[in-house]
Amino acid sequence: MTPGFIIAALLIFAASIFTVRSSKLVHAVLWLGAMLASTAVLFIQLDAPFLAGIQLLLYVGGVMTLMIFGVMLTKKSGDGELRTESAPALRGLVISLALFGLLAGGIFSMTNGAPALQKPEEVASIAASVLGEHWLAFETLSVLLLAAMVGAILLARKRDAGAPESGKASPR
Amino acid sequence: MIFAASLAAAVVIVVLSATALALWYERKLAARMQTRIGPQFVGPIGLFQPVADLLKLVQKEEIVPMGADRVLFALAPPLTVIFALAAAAFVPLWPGVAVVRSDVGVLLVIGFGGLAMVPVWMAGWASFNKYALLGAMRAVAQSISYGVPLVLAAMVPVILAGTMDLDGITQFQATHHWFGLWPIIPGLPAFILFLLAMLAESNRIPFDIPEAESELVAGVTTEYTGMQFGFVYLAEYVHTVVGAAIGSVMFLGGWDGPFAPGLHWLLLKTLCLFTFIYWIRWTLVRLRADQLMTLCWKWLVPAGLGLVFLSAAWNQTGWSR
Amino acid sequence: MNLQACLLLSSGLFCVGLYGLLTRRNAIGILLSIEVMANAANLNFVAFSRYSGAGYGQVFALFVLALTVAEVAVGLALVMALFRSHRDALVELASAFRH
Amino acid sequence: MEVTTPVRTLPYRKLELYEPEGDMLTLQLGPQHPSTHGVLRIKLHLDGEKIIKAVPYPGYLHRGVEKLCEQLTYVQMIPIVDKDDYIAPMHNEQALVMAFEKLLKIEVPRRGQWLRSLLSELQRVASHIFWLGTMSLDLGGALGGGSTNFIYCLRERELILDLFEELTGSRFHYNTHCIGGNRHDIPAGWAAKVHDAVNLIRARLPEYEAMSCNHRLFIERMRGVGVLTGALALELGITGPNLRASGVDHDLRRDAPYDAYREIPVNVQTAKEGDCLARTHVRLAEMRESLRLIDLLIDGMPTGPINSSRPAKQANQIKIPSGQAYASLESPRGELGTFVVAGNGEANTSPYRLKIRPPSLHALAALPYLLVGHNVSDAVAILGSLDPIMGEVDR
Repeated sequence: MTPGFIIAALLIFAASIFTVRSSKLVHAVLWLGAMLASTAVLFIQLDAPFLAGIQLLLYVGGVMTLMIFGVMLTKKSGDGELRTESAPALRGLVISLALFGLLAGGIFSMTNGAPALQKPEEVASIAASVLGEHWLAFETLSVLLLAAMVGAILLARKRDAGAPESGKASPR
Repeated sequence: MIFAASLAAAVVIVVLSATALALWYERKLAARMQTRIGPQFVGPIGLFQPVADLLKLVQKEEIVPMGADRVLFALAPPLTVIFALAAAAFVPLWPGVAVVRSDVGVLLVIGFGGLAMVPVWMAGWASFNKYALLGAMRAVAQSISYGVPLVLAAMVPVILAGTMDLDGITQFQATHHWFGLWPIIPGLPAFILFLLAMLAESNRIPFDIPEAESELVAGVTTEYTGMQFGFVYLAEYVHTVVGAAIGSVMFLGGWDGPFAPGLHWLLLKTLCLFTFIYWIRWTLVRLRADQLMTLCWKWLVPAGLGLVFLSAAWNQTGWSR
Repeated sequence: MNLQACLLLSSGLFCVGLYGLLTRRNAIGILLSIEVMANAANLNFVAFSRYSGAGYGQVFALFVLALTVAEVAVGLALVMALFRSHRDALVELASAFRH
Repeated sequence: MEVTTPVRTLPYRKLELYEPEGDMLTLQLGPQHPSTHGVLRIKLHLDGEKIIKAVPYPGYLHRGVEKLCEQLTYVQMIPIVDKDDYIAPMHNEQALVMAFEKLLKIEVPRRGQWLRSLLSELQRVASHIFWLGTMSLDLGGALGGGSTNFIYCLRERELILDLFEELTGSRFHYNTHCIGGNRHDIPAGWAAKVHDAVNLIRARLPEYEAMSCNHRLFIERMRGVGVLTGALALELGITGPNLRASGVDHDLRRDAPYDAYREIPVNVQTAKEGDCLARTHVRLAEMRESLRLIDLLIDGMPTGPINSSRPAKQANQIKIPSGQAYASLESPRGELGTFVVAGNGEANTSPYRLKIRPPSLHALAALPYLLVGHNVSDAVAILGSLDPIMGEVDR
């Protein structure tokens, strides 16, 4: 339990709570960004700097940007306060606390004690692993990304609402 | 640890003072290009003009517009500076020395570059101003688009050198000529691509669309006053200075050069790139938002993909080993 | 720092995400909660990889990252479609997609 | 006679189809905006960044010049109308005195006519070169390449303003035209200076073209943007370079010649495309033509008086009892006309009504048609390319 870990963990946890509780969607997205960035810090502490870089680049740079676009394009919801009714909030709290208790119990009753740190993985070995052993998963993932891209474009494509009133209305 | 901390402090001070100098230098340069004289009254040949500017900005009243998101509004400008400075930590100053040496330095630098978009967007959103909002939209779209060619261009030296460590890349260049020179086919186009993408990421003309002052008044900075504006302004220059430094590290051999110690060469190369960027700035007009996207997705991204393939092929031949 | 601390953190994170998933009504809010949960999973992968030395953890985490990007893209596209037709992004409205 | 008004469809798209809170954003471009060339407000309805409706609201610079002229004597008006089109004051003065001369049936002596044409062409060059600078500023921004070109262009305009200063004693609001001719005759050695200035500008023009209309980025921003068809331009009463860029060959200097243009033929410059780039090309070609005319005018300057009588010494010296007249000339922005109805009160020293027809106002009328479908960046380019001067629009 290094101080660095404690700080990062507290940051991550606080940011995640704010992410799910913020009444403004914009703030929630920014808290998510803070959480992802502090997770990247934790990754560095766990000797996974490559993953930390990817996390910054892809998550904070990419996913955050997408979310921001989502918030801006659905402006009405972004502006307004997000209501959370008390009954579902209570229900959610109970369920998640119960799950947490279950998981924590499991973690604390780990039989083989605390395993020691192993040699950190090198970037080159990750690359070899991704493109060697897991090439099929890698290729499938690329197909999935392509499918997601096409699907997203199709879903979000806008029907032309603003057609001119008549064919030659615009002098252009 | 203490060495790293003092080095970090030194780098922050050096980058900030270099930025102040760069401000003066840019104003002089622009003035020369425009048949003007430029700053000349504050200090010898106007050298202390940035200090005067700073003093002026500090004593100005800071106005928060009604309806603005106060927290985000106040948070955004310092964050822009911090993110812009963070990338400077990875620049290898002389052989084997950087504030932070990381095996994946390239990735982290680009990651921090991409992060700089977040406070810009925060500023635009929090300002409660339509011009700022449009500017923020443009900034986000531009950043996410130009991140792709930036990564692709950065991949070329990474593939050729076989490492993502910035210092390792420079060392490789020192022994194999620079990537701007050899191998010239993926190297030089990749450098140009990197420069273009970097200009777009740091919102320089001809890509300064988020703050296009003839269209969006001042884009995301419209509502900022006093030192808050100063921070955004500063971050812009820090971003450019650091970007030029990274560019010279990754493509122009960084600290490598004869006769003089490494830092001199790094600074000289950074200055050359910086001059080039501002030469472009004071010469060209800006593109339109849709033309920017067309340029990115139809030309730069395919070119970047091609360059990555080429450099991989070059690596396979083993000529550069 | 030890494995248990990491696991505790990630399970806490997962439960926070679950809480958000159960309570948010806005579709983007739900997407955000899912991101929190995915991040918890990633943390687990990295932590196990670090302490077991198996080496696949980071690879898996990479795949998860790519998957979440795809998920967010499609999810946001759905939100956009929802917003276009209903002028709001509450999930209850999504039942309209059946028609 | 039955008047038929052509059926003109509205350029706007259906706003009802847009949710006011969702897709649509209303952006007030102006009245305080760096690129509105003064104080103009354009209400833009945006879908994302695309303009779906644009409504210009002029009037922020209204100073009541026309009403003021009803109170002033004929001599007092000339320095007042100087401030209308503050980029080309020479033409304002001349259009005004031409109307009065028409009423009074005064013929300006030949040297006076040539001098007027010379001043007019010099002013045209100054105006167009200033326009090129502001156009670059609109495209490139005050903190970029645009400002470099702007400063270069201003440097060249200074040459012409220096010439005017030497001739009239003032750099901008000259008050040099008077009823019946001109007030200031050419000083010694001035002609050589005019030649020098013209040669310098002519030599530097390729530089500006390299930075503007021959530059790839500039062309990309201008080509195909804001296409104004000739028919629409004629219908809206647009004149000048804006009209000529739309393929309509019309220039008052040739079609209704006045002053020295009766003796010197003007090559009218036109373009077909009608977009921003065509307007740029037409203005630059006109600038070259004006430089050619200046050389001819200064070389062929006849001798003799420049005024049909001595300039009026007293404000109420000139009296016009009755009648009405309209006189117009080709200003850098198009047909600048003055319509005057004489006879106000007993003294007959001021007009009953005076109306100025500014070409810029008509150019602004095209904005709702040109802006729709383009985005905000283009709006700035289109507005700039029409070259409106708000002082003249609002008067």
